[in-house]
Amino acid sequence: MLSLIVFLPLAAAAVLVGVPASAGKRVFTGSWVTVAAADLALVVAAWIGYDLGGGLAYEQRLPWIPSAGVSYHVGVDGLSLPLVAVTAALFLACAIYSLRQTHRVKSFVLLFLGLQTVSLGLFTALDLILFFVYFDLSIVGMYFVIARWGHGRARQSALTFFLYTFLGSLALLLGFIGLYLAADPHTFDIVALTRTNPLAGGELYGALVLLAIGVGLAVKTPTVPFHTWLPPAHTDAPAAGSAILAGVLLKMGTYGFVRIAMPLLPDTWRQYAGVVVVIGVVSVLYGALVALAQEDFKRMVAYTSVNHMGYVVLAVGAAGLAAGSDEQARSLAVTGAVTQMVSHGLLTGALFLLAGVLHDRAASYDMGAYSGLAGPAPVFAGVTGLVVFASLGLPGFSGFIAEFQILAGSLGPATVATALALLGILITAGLLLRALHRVFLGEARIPGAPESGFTDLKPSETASIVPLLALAILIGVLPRFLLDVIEPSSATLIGVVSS
Amino acid sequence: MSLELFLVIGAGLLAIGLFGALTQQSVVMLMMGLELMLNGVIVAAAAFWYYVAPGTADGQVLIVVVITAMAVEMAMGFAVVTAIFRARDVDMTDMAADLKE
Amino acid sequence: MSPAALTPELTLTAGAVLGILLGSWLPRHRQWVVRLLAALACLVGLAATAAAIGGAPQLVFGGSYAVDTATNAGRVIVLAATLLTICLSIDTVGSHPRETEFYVLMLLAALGTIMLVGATDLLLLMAGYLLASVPLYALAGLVKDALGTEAALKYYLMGALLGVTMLTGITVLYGAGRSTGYATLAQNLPGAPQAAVAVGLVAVLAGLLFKIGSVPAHFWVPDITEGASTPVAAFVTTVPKIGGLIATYRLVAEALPAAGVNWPLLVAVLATASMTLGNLAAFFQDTVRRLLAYSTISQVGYLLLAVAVATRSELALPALLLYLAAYAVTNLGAFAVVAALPHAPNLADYRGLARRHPGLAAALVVCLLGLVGTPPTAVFLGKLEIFSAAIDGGYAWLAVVAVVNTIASLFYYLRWIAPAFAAEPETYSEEVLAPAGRWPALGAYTAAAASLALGVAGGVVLPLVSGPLLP
Amino acid sequence: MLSAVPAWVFGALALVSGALVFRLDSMAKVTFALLASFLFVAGEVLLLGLGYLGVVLVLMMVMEMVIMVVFMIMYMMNPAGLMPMAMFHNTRGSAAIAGGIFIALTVGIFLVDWPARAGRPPADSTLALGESLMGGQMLTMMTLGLALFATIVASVVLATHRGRYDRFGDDLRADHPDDPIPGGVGR
Amino acid sequence: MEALVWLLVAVPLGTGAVLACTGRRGDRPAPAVGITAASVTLVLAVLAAMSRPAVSVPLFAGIEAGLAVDGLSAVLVITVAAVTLFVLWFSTGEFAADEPRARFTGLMLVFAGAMLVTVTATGLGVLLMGWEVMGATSWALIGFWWREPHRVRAADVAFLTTRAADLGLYLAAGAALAGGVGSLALTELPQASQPWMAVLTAGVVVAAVGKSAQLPFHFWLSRAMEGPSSVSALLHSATMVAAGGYLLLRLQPLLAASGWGEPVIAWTGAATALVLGLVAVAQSDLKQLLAASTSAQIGFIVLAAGAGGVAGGTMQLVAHAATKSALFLAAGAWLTALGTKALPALRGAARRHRLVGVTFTVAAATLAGVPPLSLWVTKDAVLATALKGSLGLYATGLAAAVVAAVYSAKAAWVVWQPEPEDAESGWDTEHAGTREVPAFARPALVVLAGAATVLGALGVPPVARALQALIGVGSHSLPKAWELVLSAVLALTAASATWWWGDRAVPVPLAARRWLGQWMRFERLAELLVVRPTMTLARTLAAFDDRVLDRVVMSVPAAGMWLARLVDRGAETPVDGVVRLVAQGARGLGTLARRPQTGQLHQYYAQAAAALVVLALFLVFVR
Repeated sequence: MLSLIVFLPLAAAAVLVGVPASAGKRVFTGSWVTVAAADLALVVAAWIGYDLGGGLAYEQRLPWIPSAGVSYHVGVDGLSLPLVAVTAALFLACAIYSLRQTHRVKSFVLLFLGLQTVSLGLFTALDLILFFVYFDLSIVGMYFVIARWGHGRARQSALTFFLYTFLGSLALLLGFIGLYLAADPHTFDIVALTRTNPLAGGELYGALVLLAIGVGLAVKTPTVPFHTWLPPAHTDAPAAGSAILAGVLLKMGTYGFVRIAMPLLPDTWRQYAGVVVVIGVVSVLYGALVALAQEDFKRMVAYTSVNHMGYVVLAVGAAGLAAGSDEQARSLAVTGAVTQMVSHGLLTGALFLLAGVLHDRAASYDMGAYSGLAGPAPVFAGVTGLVVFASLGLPGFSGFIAEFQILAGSLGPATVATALALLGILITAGLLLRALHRVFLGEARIPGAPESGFTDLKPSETASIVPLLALAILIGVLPRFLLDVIEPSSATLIGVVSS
Repeated sequence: MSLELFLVIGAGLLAIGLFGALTQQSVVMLMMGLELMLNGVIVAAAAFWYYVAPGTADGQVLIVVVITAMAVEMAMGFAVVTAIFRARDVDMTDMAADLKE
Repeated sequence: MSPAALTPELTLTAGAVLGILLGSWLPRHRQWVVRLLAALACLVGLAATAAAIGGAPQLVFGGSYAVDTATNAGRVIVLAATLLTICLSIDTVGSHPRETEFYVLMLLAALGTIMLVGATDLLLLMAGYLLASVPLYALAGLVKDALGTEAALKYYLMGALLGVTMLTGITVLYGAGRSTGYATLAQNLPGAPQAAVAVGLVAVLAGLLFKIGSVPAHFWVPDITEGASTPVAAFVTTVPKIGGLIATYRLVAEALPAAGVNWPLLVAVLATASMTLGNLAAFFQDTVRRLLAYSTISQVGYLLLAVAVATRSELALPALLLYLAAYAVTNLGAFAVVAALPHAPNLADYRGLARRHPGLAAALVVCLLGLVGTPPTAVFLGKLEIFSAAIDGGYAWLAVVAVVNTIASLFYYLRWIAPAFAAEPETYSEEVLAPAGRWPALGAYTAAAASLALGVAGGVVLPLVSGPLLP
Repeated sequence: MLSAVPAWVFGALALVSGALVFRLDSMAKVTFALLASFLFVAGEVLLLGLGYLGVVLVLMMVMEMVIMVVFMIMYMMNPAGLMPMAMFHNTRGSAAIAGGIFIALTVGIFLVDWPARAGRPPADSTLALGESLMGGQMLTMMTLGLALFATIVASVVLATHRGRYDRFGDDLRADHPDDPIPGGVGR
Repeated sequence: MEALVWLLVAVPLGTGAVLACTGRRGDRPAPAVGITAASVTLVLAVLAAMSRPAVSVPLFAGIEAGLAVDGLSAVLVITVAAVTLFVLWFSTGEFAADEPRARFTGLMLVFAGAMLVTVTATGLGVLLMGWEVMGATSWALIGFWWREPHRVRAADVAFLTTRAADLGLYLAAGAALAGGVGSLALTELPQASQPWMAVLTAGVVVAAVGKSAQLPFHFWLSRAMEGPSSVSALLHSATMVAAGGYLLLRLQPLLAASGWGEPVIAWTGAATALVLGLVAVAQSDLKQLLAASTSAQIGFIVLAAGAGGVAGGTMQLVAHAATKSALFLAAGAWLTALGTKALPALRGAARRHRLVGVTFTVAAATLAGVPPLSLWVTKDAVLATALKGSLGLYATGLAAAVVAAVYSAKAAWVVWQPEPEDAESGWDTEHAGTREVPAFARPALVVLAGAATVLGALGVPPVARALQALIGVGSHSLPKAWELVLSAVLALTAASATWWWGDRAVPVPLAARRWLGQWMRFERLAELLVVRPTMTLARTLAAFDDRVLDRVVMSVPAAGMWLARLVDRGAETPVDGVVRLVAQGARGLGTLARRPQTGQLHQYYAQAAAALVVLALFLVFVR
C-alpha cells in the first residue's frame, strides 16, 4: 500500500518519459493532475484504514542490502501519516496550479513526479539509509527545479541551496553511521534502533552523533544560524517549487527530529534538549524579526518559515527537558509540533502559490511597489488575507491549533524560552499585517504597466490554493480527526524519550 | 660494520643518481641518473642478501628484478624520447611543458 | 603451482599474445577482430572470475599470489572497466594503424593491474608495477602529437623515478624483514628496526601512490588526462587505481599489520592531502578533462580512507572494493560523456546539452552527482561504507574531512552540470556539441545505468566483496 | 670472510665514477663513467658471493651503455666534448634534496640496528637463484617476461612512426614494402 | 437541549463567515440576513439563559472544548445578542447600498459570535479561541474602509496592542498546564500550584487589562474609533472591551486565590476610571470622548472584579453596554447626517435631530450617574464593594464618578447649544453627510436608551439580590442609602456645574490639557519604546543576515566565484571586508593548489622527492 503510494508518481514519470515532448503540454499536466489526485485518494484511503491505536501501520520490510544493515522498511504512524497526507495534497495543489505552466512542461512534470515520490518516500521510510536516500534526492530534485525554472539569480540560489543542504545531509549521514556502528548487530533500521537504544547513557559518542544529526536536520529545517540558504532559494524559485520547498522539504528536517533524533537518542536528547530549546527560540525570534524588515514578499514568507519551524524545534526541545516532568504537557508540545508541520505545510504552500500569482501578474515581489490590490483583485486579496491570518495563528485555522499546543505544552518545561517565543507570535502578527496592509490595502498601485490592470485569481489558481486554505480551516475548526492520529504516537514518543 | 659500508655506498649512489635525475635537463642524462639510483639499490640488495638473509634467494631475485626493471625503463625511455623527438624535436624536459595550469 | 587458479590472468595473456599475432595479418579496417578478441578475453576472464568467486581463498605460486575476495573483486572491476574503455575507444582508435597494439597494450595493462591486486610478494608487486605501467606509457603517447608525446614523457619519467623509489623501498623492507613475501614480513617486521620499516614503507608506497595518482605522486594526473586521448585518460585514471589501492591495502594489512610504524596515520594524512588538494585545484578549472583529473585525485583521497583503517575495521575491505567498483563505473561514465562530445573541451561548451542530447545530459548528471555520492548511485553506497569503516576504525575526523571535501567537490561538479541545463548560448555552434558516435554514448548510458544499478542492487554486490583476506 | 679492502676500493670508485657522470662534459666520457660505476658495483656484487649476478650485470651494462651511446649521438649530444654541456636546472634545490637524503640515509644506516644474519649462504648461490626463479618466484618471472613483452610492443609503438600499413598498404597486400630507404635481404 | 449552546455560537459565526466570504454578491441580502441571524441568536440566547446548557468535546489530549451557559454567562449572552441585534439594525441605515455590506454584516456577526464563544467557554483554550478571533475581527472592522491608510494603521495598532496583551492568555494556558491544571477548565484554575499560579494570574491580568483598554493599554481604544460607528457601538459596549472585564469577573476566584491579583486589578480599574475620565474631559471629538469614557467605565467593572464584587461588576457591564451603545449610535447618527464627530461642529446637533438628541441625552445622563438611571446604581454597587476593601479605592471611584458626570454633561451641553450661523462649515469633515438620520436608526436608539434607563431597576434590592443569586459568586453587598445619595449629589452637582460652566476656559495648563487630549501620548510612548526599537532591531538583524551571516556562511563552500565576481563588478551591495577576505582566501587556495602543476617535470620530481622525504621522516618520528 505505502509502496504503491510512494512509487505511483515515479511509475507515472517513467511512463511519461517515453512520451515525446511534442505531444503537447496538456498530456503532461493532465496526467500529472490525475496521478497526484489518485495518489491523494490512496493516501485518504490509507488514512481511513489507519488504526488509531497508534503504532506502525502498513509496515513492509524487504531486505535491501542485508550485509550493510540496510533494508527497505516502510510504514506510517501518527507522526508521519499527516505529513504524507500534506505532501500528497500539496503536490496535487501544485499540479493544478501548474496547469498554466508553459516553460519546458515535460521535464517540469517529470521532475515534480519524481520529487513527489521522494517526499512521500521520506515520510514513510523506517530505515535510516532509505531516509537519507530520499533526503538527498529531494535536494537534487529541488536544485533542478530552482535552477531551471527559477527567476532572478536562480542558478546562484540553487547552487547555494544545494551546497548548503548537501552539507547538512552529509552531516546527517555521519550521524547515521554513528548510530549504525553503535548498534549490535549493526543496523540502520529505525525501529530496531529505537528498540535497542544503542547509545543509551549518552556520553561523548552519543553527543557527537546527535550533533551530526542535529546539524543535518537543522540545516534542512532550517534553524538559525543555518537558514541563510532559504531566502534566496525561495525568492528565486518558481511558485510551485517554493510551495514544495517550504511545504514539504522543510518538514523533512523537523520530521527527522521526531522520527530519528528523539527516539533513537533519547538519553542524549534529554541531555542536550536545553540547547535545542535555545536554538528553537532564537529561530522563532530571529526569523520573525528579520521577516519584519523584509521588503520582498517572498523573502518575508521565507523568514516566517524560519520562525514557524522554530516553534517546532522549541517544542521538540521542550519535550526532551525533564524539568517539568509532566508527560501531558510534553506530549501536547510534540503533538503541536507535528500539527505545526502539517499546518505550516498547507499555509506556506498556499502563501507561496499566492506569491507566485503576484510574480505572474507584475513580475515583482517588492512590497513597496504594490498597493491596494484588494481593489482590482478582491478574491486574491481575500484569500491572501485569510491565509495570512491563518498563518499568524488565528483560532479557527490550523496554525492556532499547532501553536497553542506547542506554547502551552512547552511553557512548563522551558519557561523562559517559551515566554520569549510568545513574542514571536506578536511580531509575526505585526509583520504579516504590515505586509497585507502594504500590498493589498490603500490606493491601488501596480508596478510595471498600470493600464494592464491586475487580473484576479484564475480558476487553476483558485482551485489549487483554496483547498489548502479549506484544509487549514478544517483542521482549525475540527482538529480531532488529525489529533486523534497524532496523539497516540506523540505519547509513545514521549514515553520513549522519557524512559 | 661491513653491511653498513655497502649500504652507505648504495646510499651514495642513490643520492648521486637522484641528484642527476633532478638536475639534468636532457632526458637521456636524466635516465642515467635513474640508472645510478638502481645501481645503488643493487649494492644494497646484494649486501642485504649476504648479511641479513643469505638463506633464501629473495635477495638474488630482487637483483634480477632490478636489472630487468633497468632494462625495461631504459627501453621505454628511449622509445619515449624518440617519440617526442619526432613530434617536437626536443629531448629536454624543460621544453616539454605545454601541459600545465 | 596451480595455474587453473589464474585462468583470468592467463586469458588476458593469451588475448594479448594472440592479438598481436592476429593484428599483424589483419588489414587496417578489419582490426576490429582484435578488438573483439580483447573484449572476448575480458568476458572470458569475467566468466572465469565469476566461477572462482565462490571458491575458498588460496595462495598460489609459492605464496606470492593470493586468490581471494579482494583479488576476485579486483579482477571483476578491472575487466569490466577495461570492457567499458574498449567501448569508449571504438570511435577514437577504430581503423587506426595502431589499433591492434592499442588493445594489446590495454590488455597487458589490465593484466599488470590484476597482478598488482593479487600480489603478496614485494617482487611480484614490482613486476606487476612494471607490467601495469609500461603499456600505459605507450598508450598515453599513442596519438603522437606534441601533447600526446609530452604526456607519455611525463608519465614515463614520473613512473620511472617512483618505480626506482619503490625498488629502493622493497630493498629496505627486504633488509629489515629478511624476506619479500608478505607472510614472512608480517612475522619479521614487528621486531625489525622501525625507522627502516618506515623508510621502506614510504618508498614502496611512493610507487603505489604513483599508480593511484595520489598526493604527492599525483603530478602526472592532470597533464596526462589532458594530453592523452580521452579513452586513454579514462583508462589511466581508473584502472591503475584499482590495482594500486588493493595492493596498498594488501601491503599494509598483510605485511605490516602489527608493525610499530603508524601507517594508518600516514595514510590518513595522504588521504586528507589528496582529497583536499584535488578539490581545491579542481575548483576553478574550465577544462573538463583537467577538472575530471583533479576530481580523480580527490576520489583517491576518499578511497584511502578505507586503507587507513584496514586493520581497524572489518568494514574496510568491503568498503574499499565497493567504492572502487562504484568509482570505476562512475568515473568511466563521466569520461564517456567527454568522449562522446569531443569538440567540447571546456565547461562553457556544455551549455544547452540538456536540450540537444538529453540522454547524455542525464548520464552526465548521474555520473557527476554519483561522484559526489548522491544516492542512489553506487558511490553513495561506497561512501556510506567507507565513512562507516573510517568511523568504526576510530578515524571519525577523517570522515568529517571527507564530508567537507565532498561539499567542496559538489561545487565544481555543479559548475559543470549547471551550464548543461542552461539555455543555449546566443552564438550557438552546431559543431561544439556534435557527438562523436554511438559507442561513447552507449558507454555513457551503460556506465550511468550501472552506477545506478550498483547503488540500488548493492545488496547483491556487497556480500560478494565481503570476505576474508589471505591468509 | 671478505677482505674489506677491495670492498672499500670498489665502493669508492663506484661513487667517484658515478659522480663523474654529472661532472664530465662529454657524452662518451659520461657513458663510460656510468659504465665504470656499474662495473665497480658488479665487482661489489661479486665480492658478496653472487658470481652469476655479477657477471650478468657486467654483460648487461656493457650492452646497455653501447646502446646509450648510440642514442646520445642520435640526439646530438656533443659526442666528442667539443661543446661544454651545461644542461642543469634547479641544481641547488636538487643538491639539497639529494644531500639531505644521503645524510639521512647514512645516519639511518648507522643508527639502525639491522637484523642479525639468518642462515648461511648456500654453497651454490646460482643454483639457489635458479631454484627460486623456477619455484616460489616463478610468477614474478612470468610477469617480468610479460613486462618485457609489453615493453617491446610499447617501444615499437612509440619509437616507430611507420607501421605495417604504411609499408604494405591498408590491406597488407603490397608485394614490396614501401620504405623510404629500401633495404634488407633481397630488397 | 445541549445543541442550544452550539447553535448559539454557530449561528452568528456560521452566518457571518458565509456572508463575509460571499463578496459583493451578498451585499443586497446582507442586512436582512444579518438581522435575522442576530434575532435568532437573541432568541437562542434567551433560551440558553433559561435552560443553561453545557456541552463538551475533546479538543487536545486531556483538554476538553467546553461551552456552557451559567449565571454570569446567561446575563452576558443576552446582553451581547441584544446589543448586536440593535447595532446591526442601526447599521442598515448607516451604510449605503453600494458599500460592501455583506462583508460588514458578516464580520459583525463573527465578532459577536466570537464574543459569545468567549463568554460561554468553560476552558482557557476555547476562551482564547473566541478571544483571538474577536481581536482579528476587530482589526477587519476598524480597518473596514481599507482604502484609507490611516484607518488600516489604526486597525493595526488596535490589533497589535490587544494581541500583545493576549499573549498573557497563552502564558496563562501554559502555566495552567505546568501548574497541574491539565484540563485548563476555568473553574479549576484557582487550584494551580505555585509558582505557576502567579504566572497564570499575571497572564490573565495582562490579557484582560489589554483587552479592556485599561491603563497602560488604553491607547488602542482611541485608534479603534477609525472604524464605522456601529463597530464602535458594538466594540465598546458588549464585546471586546467588555471581554476583559468579563474575564476578570469570571476568574475572580483565581484573583482571590493568587493573593496579589485582587488589589492590583482593583487599583488598575480605579486608576483607569479616574484617569481616563480626565482624558475624556479633555477630548474635543465626540467619539474620542466616548471612547475614553468607555475605558473609564470599564474601569469600574475591573474595580469590581478586583474588589470581589462580581454581581456589581456584571450589573455595571450590562448597564454600560446599553448606555454606551446608545451613545455611539447617536454619535453615529450625527456622523452619518452631518459628516462630523468634532464636538465644536456638533453645536446644535441635538436641536436639529431631536430624537437623536433626546436619546443621546438620556444615555449621557445615565453615564453621568444621574439617579435613578442605571449606571448610578450599578456604579454604587461596585463602589460599595470597594468600600469594604479600602477607603482609598472608594474615594478614587467616587472621584471617577464625578469626572464621569463632568464629561457627560460637557457632551450634552455642546449638542444642545444653539446652532451657530456658520455651522455647516464644520461639517462633512469625515465624509459627506446625508443631513438626515436614517429611519432605521431610530428604533434602535430608542430601545437602547430605554434599556439604559430601565436597567436602573437593577438597583432595586430584590432585583439586585436575584441577580446576585443568579450569578452566584462574589460578595453580597448592596450600596447603603448614604452611598447612593452621596454619589447622586456629587453627580448632579458636577453635571450642573459643568453645564453652567459651558465652554469657558478651564484653569488647567494647556500642556496638560493637550497631554490628556492625546490620551497621555501612550501610543507615542509605545511607538518609541517598543515599535521603533523592534523595527531597528529587525532591520539590523536583516542587514546582519544579508551581509554577514549569509555571506560568511555561504562563501565558505561557494567560495570565490560569484563573490569575487561581485567584487569585480564594483559590488552592487557593499561587501564588507570579511567577505572579500573569505572570497579571496578560497580563490587563493584554489590557485595555490594548482601552483605545483607547473608543467615542468623537474619541479614535479623535486616536489615529489621532497614530499616523500617529509612523509618518511613523519613516519619515522610520529608514532
